[in-house]
Order: sequence, then structure tokens, then C-alpha cells
Amino acid sequence: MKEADFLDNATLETFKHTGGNVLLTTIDDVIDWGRSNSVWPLTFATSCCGIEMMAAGASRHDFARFGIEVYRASPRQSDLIVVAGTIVNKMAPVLKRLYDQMSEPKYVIAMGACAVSGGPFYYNCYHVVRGVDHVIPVDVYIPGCPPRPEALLYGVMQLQRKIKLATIADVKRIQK
Amino acid sequence: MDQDKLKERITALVPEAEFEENKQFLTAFIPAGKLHTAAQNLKEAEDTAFDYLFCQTGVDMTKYLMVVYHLNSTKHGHSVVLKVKADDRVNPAIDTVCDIWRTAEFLEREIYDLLGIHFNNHPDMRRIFLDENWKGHPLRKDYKDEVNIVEL
Amino acid sequence: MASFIYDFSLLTKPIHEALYHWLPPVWALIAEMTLIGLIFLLFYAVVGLFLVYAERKVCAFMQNRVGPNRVGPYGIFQTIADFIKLLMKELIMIKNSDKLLFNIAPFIVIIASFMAIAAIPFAKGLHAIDFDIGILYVIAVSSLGVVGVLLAGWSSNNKYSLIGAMRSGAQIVSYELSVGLSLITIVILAGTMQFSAIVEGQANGWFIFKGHIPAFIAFVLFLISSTAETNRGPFDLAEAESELTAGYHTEYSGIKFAFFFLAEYMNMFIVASIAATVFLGGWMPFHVSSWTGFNNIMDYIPPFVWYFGKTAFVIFLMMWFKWTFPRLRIDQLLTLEWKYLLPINLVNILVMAFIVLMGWHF
Amino acid sequence: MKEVIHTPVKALEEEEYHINMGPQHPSTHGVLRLVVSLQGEIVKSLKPHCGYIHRGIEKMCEKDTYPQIIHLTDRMDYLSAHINNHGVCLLVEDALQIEVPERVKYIRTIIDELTRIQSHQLWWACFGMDLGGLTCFFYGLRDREKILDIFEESCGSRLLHSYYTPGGLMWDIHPNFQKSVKDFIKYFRKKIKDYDRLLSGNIIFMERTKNVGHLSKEDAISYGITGPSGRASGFSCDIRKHHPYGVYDKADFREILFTEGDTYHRYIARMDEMHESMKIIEQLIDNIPAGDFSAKMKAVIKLPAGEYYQRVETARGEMGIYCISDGNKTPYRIKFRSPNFSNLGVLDHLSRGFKIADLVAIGASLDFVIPDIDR
Repeated sequence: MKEADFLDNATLETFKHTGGNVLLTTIDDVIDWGRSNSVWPLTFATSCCGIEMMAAGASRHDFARFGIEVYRASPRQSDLIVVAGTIVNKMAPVLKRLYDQMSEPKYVIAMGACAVSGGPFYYNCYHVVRGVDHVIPVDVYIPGCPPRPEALLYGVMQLQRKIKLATIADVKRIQK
Repeated sequence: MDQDKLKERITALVPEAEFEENKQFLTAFIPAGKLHTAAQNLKEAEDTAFDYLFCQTGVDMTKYLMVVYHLNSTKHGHSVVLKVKADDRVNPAIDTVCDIWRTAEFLEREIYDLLGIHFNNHPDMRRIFLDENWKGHPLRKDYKDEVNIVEL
Repeated sequence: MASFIYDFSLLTKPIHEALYHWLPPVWALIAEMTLIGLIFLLFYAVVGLFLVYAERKVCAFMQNRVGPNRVGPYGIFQTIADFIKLLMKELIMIKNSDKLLFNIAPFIVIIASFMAIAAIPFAKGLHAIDFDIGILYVIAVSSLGVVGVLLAGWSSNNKYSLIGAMRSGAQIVSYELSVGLSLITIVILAGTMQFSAIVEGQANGWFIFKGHIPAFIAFVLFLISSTAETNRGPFDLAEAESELTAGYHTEYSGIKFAFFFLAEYMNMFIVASIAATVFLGGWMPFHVSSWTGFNNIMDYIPPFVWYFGKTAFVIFLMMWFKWTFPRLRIDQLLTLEWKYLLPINLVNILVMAFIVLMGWHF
Repeated sequence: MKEVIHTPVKALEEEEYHINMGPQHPSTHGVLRLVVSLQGEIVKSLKPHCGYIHRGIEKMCEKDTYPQIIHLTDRMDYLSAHINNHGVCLLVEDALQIEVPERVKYIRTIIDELTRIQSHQLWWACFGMDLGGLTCFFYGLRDREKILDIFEESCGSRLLHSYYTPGGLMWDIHPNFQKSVKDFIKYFRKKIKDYDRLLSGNIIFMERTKNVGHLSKEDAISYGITGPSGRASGFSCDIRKHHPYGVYDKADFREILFTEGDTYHRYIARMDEMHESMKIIEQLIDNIPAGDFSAKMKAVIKLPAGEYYQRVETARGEMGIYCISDGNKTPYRIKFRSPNFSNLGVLDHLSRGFKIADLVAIGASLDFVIPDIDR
């Protein structure tokens, strides 16, 4: 994919605050560079999409190239939770708890139709949460059932773009 | 044993058994009270030796609830289907067979969870999939859930 | 002998003398210590960052991947990005945890590894302090790290952490023996516990070659047991990701977790450099007796290149273990130590003592 | 500290210590939750808690037509997606008494076996990872990609294909299919030796798995443990042999049977099964007859009233589909007898008296796919 196409599909960068003093913006840039290039996901997968997530980490697609290498099993040490698969009513409180256990800053990717909207289990189903954004805030949505590993890589790259927009002011606002 | 012999065998064991015709397997309705003894006998007797319960299903037939046992003998290779009715829709109860076939322990919990059939003498009769405080049993035909189900 | 150009005491001695000349002795000592401390801190950071990167690339190589390659050329800034991220991460205080111990544990782990590095000679005349009981000191200090691990596991108020800490305790207490005994085998051969003297003793041949088979056995035993002591490779039971999520540091986040992470790599570096110093001749070049020309060429390679080269080789071996073998179970781990490594070690010492007594070594 | 020292040792031993593995835990392969009571590191008892991915597929099926059900069976045991589809297709075809073209049977059998191989590859990858050998994970997934390429070429997707339809296939196979399958077999025959070198022959691996989690034949039958796990205990339960479907009756293959029934033999059984699958594919791949890729079907499929039971052999064991039809285009009740759900029941029995590390190894050797347990 060409760089131009990658930047063309959204207008994320237009939201970037203009102004600010040189010192702070430089620090912002450094921190954002660090954060965006070192997104450690939580080892968490509920169903089919998890297999594609594993495939994305494996030899052919190799997540690690982007610095997303270290899958941490402990939520305390991870930055990103990839909700790969259906979230059901019984799982929703657990997911919320996992999200709460993660340390700031933390990001969420909703991977696959189930996590985005309930997917094939939207109708006639008594136990499925229709979209993980009912439970935790989502940064990037990746559609597909299941999305290909390339789609996950693309989603993560979009997340990196999003992280690069953060400023120290934002962080303070969140903590308040 | 072929189907006719099995039929005789089961009739001798449970005289009240009713047989359904034209099925893939030999199918017999057993009264709920006699299920446990019949099952025990069918498993332990040398000539039947139904040691493998390969499927146990709860069905809501609207008038009554039904549990279907698919049995197979790994020794002789023959199969039989036992069906047991639970007429009471409010408090249905059937004897457990999990002391005979261990696999029934989980299957019965599933049936209890989704259809609300209580199994007597089961060691751990709790819901398996849904929360403990979930209301109703989803696989029943009259199950209504305005909150969770989006009808197509 | 290494030619005098590479004698670092020529560099360090004037600094030392100048400091004592200008300042009163107490201040000179303090200034010297601060200087050395700062240098080590820098060294520590650089080695840590480099080792994490190296491990990623080595494991990627073993696993048919390319590893990090987007952050800087060949991904060399990857670990710096990780470090910045970890530095800026939220530190979570666990409710119902023992606050003091919880906070202190990562520092104990990292200080223990920091202390051990002081005794290691990097090149001729380039070491912080040259104890005459250097080996004893290193063995003593390196086992302090387990206190930190135990405290971390205990204070986190998490059952996985506790199990991980208990495993780590049992593991280090037993493997400490093998590490010590395998080093003592060489001490018998060298006749000294001072690192600089041990290195000097290998001027005409590394101990792994000089000491016949017992030295080689001691090297293998040291590799196995030191891998276990650093909680790495097939012996990473204290972390055991598939069993205990993250073991003793399950509850740590941000920079405190980074300390544990870094300490693991630094311990690996220390262990590798001890192995390089004691068995592979430290900064001594590779010499073959009677090949004078060859020996002279070898002498022109600076000693720290030799030193880091050998250390890197041992580190690569340890990484190779880690990415090849499945993990042991706790009882097998202890069986391996008490039933196999320890008896072999004891016999090995006897054999070595006999060889030295008879003067059969080179 | 003082108190602990003065307490009698016996009192300490009697205390039970529970740990909670899951729902988010690396070794449960999904969202299974195991509450383990421990004594030291030894597992005293274990209670599985399921339902963290219970999606109510059986209830949904009551509102869906048969072709729609196929898409839901994909998502149960996603690693045996094709075989699950095959089960539903066979059920409908048998009920309507449709004779599918011979070509379809061949293609279905070959693709089923490819599915089995890729599932076992993933299992091998995860098994190695659970035992601490991370490199296995990458080796397994590397080779799995090759099969996914073949699937992608012919079926159009990587994981959930829904390629089979009642009466045949969605579309014909890609012209390259035969060549790429043969290439894969050639490639994998070489690579599977790496698997043995990396894990099977490793001394640590053998120590970890031999004599761990022994399952007797009687228990295997009583617990309904099917698939490679059951066959490692000597329970001859291969549906492909006993109730052949597709063209398994035309292929010559061995049912892998062991009597030891420990973790190691469950491992070996799966490894051998990969070899057998390759053998089946090799026998069939050159003989795919020409013909239609689908039989003629009505636009709306209605099963005659009655009961149907169809069994297929997935990568994890016997999958049964029990369907009660009342003559409508949707089933009255459909029940999936999933192999994983039965296999889960034995985990408590197997892991008692072993250590946590063994529990992980036993769990990995039973090869759970959690959405198939919960459905």
C-alpha cells in the first residue's frame, strides 16, 4: 500500500491540536513515538478471531516488525487489548475487569464482526453482547468474520496513528 | 444384536416400553421411573453392553419435555435410542445416569441449564453455561427474553 | 601476552592519581565512586537495551521471522521505544498488598545484578574493584536477587505470584550450589579466586582447554545451572507464562516491571561474562602455543573485543537454549539438580583436584 | 512468621488453596475457567466453569434454515470448520435422499483431511507453547499457512469457509487445487521431521508428558472421550472407519490406536494422524473424477418430519448432529454433540494428583476449542 493511500482514508490528523510550546510538543512527540512503536497486546482471545490474531503474530505476517511483539499474559503489563471474538453476557464483566486492571495508557481494538456489533449472533441470540463498545471504549474497529491478519496489521497501524495524536494535556484530562 | 432382538430384550426389561418405527436407530420410550434400572441393566448385561453414551439431548416437545439418550456398544457395535418424558413442565425431574456413564455429568448439567430438567441424585446440579441468576431456560419453546433477543 | 597498548590501567591510573592529587582522599574516593557508578549506569542501560534487541532478533531468527524492523534501521530503536513507553506507563498500586515490600522488590533485584557487575574485569586494568575473593563475592551477590523475587511474589497478594516466588526460591537455593561448585573446579585449577589473576593465568591457554575434560564438564554444568539461576530458558518456572500468567511479577506494571525485565537480561550478561572470564579466558586473546605469528595477530585485537565476543557467544548459547527447549516441571528441575548435577559436580571437583595434584594439566 | 512455624504441619496441609485459571489465561486456549484446588503445587480437584463464550447456537438454529445453519457450525469448532459443515450437509442429504456427485465426495474428503492436518498443526503449535517451547508455535503456524493458502484458493477464505452446501459445493475447486495439494504434501513430509526433532524427541518433553494424565480405556468410553485422545487410550472410535462417509471407504488408512493413554501417547496419536491424513490425500488427489460440483437442489430445503442423527469425525473427535424436524424449512430442535464438551469432563479425573504444570500439559493434549464446548 502506498503511504498516500494509507493516510487518505481518514482525517485523524486534522484533529491534532495546533499550537503549544516547542518543549512540550517535542516531549509529546518523543512519548508518542515510544508508545506507538511499542504496543504490547494482552494474550486474550475468545474465539475464531483469536486464531487469526495468532496467525498475525506468526512467521508469515509477523506482528513483531511493528514492535507489537511481546504478548503479555498479565493485563498490568499490556497496552492493548485486542477483543478477538464474541463477548457474551457472562464474559462482559470479566472483560471490563481485565480492562480496569490494565495500566494507563491503554487501547482497545475490536477485532471481527462479533466484537464490532455482535456479527452473526446479532439476531435471535440470548447471550451475546452486541458490540464490545457496550462494555469498554474502543479505539479501532476491524470488520470481518474473521478479519485477515493483514486487516489486523492495518488496524494496528491505524491505532499507531491515533496514538501519535495524543498530547500530555489529553493524558491529564483523562486522569481527572 | 439386531434391532428385533434388542427390542425383545428391552421389552423383557421394561414391559411398558413403547417403540417408534422407521427410525435410524431402534427407539424406545421408557417411563421416567424405570430409566435408571433399565440403563444400568443395559450397560452391565453382557449381551447388550451399552457402555458408550454418545449423545444426550433435551428436547422441548411443547406438551412435554423429553430427554433422548443415544447409546452405543463399543463391544457389539449396536445402538439404541432411549427416550424419557417429563410431563411436568414446571418442575420436571428425571433420574440421573451420570453414575453409569460419566459423560452424562456435564451433558445433564447442560440440559438442566438450557431446558430446566432437574436430574435427581446428580452430584453437582448447577447451571453450566449461564449465570446462576439467569431467569428461564432458553431452549424451551416458550422462552421469551425481551431484553436480550433481537428478533429477525 | 597482550601488548601494553591495550593496558587500560594506563588510562585509569592517571585519573585515579589526578583525583587523589587534587582532592582530599575522602572526596577523591567519593568522586571516584560516583564516576564509576555513572559509567556503570550508562553501561547497564546500553547493555540492557542491546540485549533485549539481540534476544528479539535471535528469537526471530530461530522462529523464521524477521523481528522488529520498522523502528529505525533494522529496528534498532525498538527497545528504546519500549523503554520510553514503560517509563511513561501508569504504576498501579495494588490494594491489600504490602506496600513497602512491593515497592522495594524491583530495586533489590536490580541492585543485586548491579553489584555483581562491579567485580568483572572487562579488559586489563578495566574493572571497578579487584577483590582477591572475586568469585566468592560474585556468587554471594548474585544470589541476593532471589530475595527481591521472593518479596515481589509475596507482597503482590496474588496467588500466581506467590507460587512463582516459591518456585524461584527453591530453584535458586538448589542451583546456587552447582554454580558455586563448578566455579570452584576452576578455582582449584587456577589456584586463586581473584578475577584478574584467573584471567592472567589463562595467558597461555584458556582454562576450558587447559583443564582437560573436567573443565569442559564444569563449563557445561555452569551453563546449565546459571541459566537456571537467571530464571531463563527451559528453567523459567518462576515466570512460566503458560502456567502462572507472568509468575512473580504478574502485578507489576510500568517501570517496575521494566526493572524485572532488565534485571533478567543483566543477570544473563553477568553470568555470561563470568563464564567467559573463568572458562574462556576473559579478555585474553586466543593463543596457540608455538604459533608466534598467529598469536601476535590475535594480540592486536583489543581485549574488550575478545571479552564482549566471548560473552556474546555464551549469551547466544543461552538464548539458543531458551528458544529450543520446552520448560521443565518443578520436581524435575530439583531432581536434575540434586540427583544429577550435584553428584557430577562433586566427582568432577575430585577429578580436577587429582589432575592438579598430579600436574597433568597443561 | 512465628505463628506459621509453631502451627503443626498437619494443619497446614489440610488447608485448601484455590487458584482461578481463566477466563483469561494463556493456557486455557480461550475463555475457559478452571477453579483448581491445590495442595502445594499438586492439583487436588478441579472444577471447569464454562459459558464464557456460550452463544446459544442451538437456539439460533431453530430460527435458521439449513443452509444458514452451516454458517453457524463454522463458528463452533473453527479449526474443523469444513468437517462441521460436512456433518450438516450429510444430514440434509441423507434426509432428502440426495445422491451427491462422486466428484463432490472426493473433494470433500480431501478438504476434510487438509482441515484435520491444519488443526493438528495448530494444536502442535499450542502444545509446544504450553510446555514452554515457544518456537514450536511459529513452526506450526508457518506450515499451517500453506494449507490456508490452498483453502483460500478454492474456498475463498482462510478460516471460516462455509464451502460445502447441501448437495455439493459452493463452487468448483480452483484448477490449481491438485497441484498445490501435492506440493503441500511434499513440503510437509519434509517439515514434519522438524516437528519430531524439535519436540517429540526432546528429553525434557518426554519427561514432561510420559506417564502424565493416564486415561484407561474404560474411563475413556465412560467419559465419552473421542478423537485422538480417546484412541490413545485404546477406544476405537474413528467414525471414518466405523461409519464411513465421503469416500473414506475407498481410502486405505490406519486407525491410530494406543493403549497407554497418557499425555505422550495423545501427542503421538495426533502426530501419526497427520501422517495418515497425508496418506489419504495422496490416494485420492489423483483420482478426483470429473463431473458436477453440486447435485440439483430445491431452492428451499425442507426436511421431512422425523429424527436424524449424523456423525462425523472432526479433528478433536466425534461430532454428532441430532436433528428433529417437523417438516418446516427450519429444524424443530438441533443438537450438536461436540467432542470438546465431552472431553472437558475428563479433565478433573485426569489431573488429580498431578502438578499445575502437568495440568497445563494434559489440557493441551486434550486440545480444547472453547467455542465448541460452549456453542
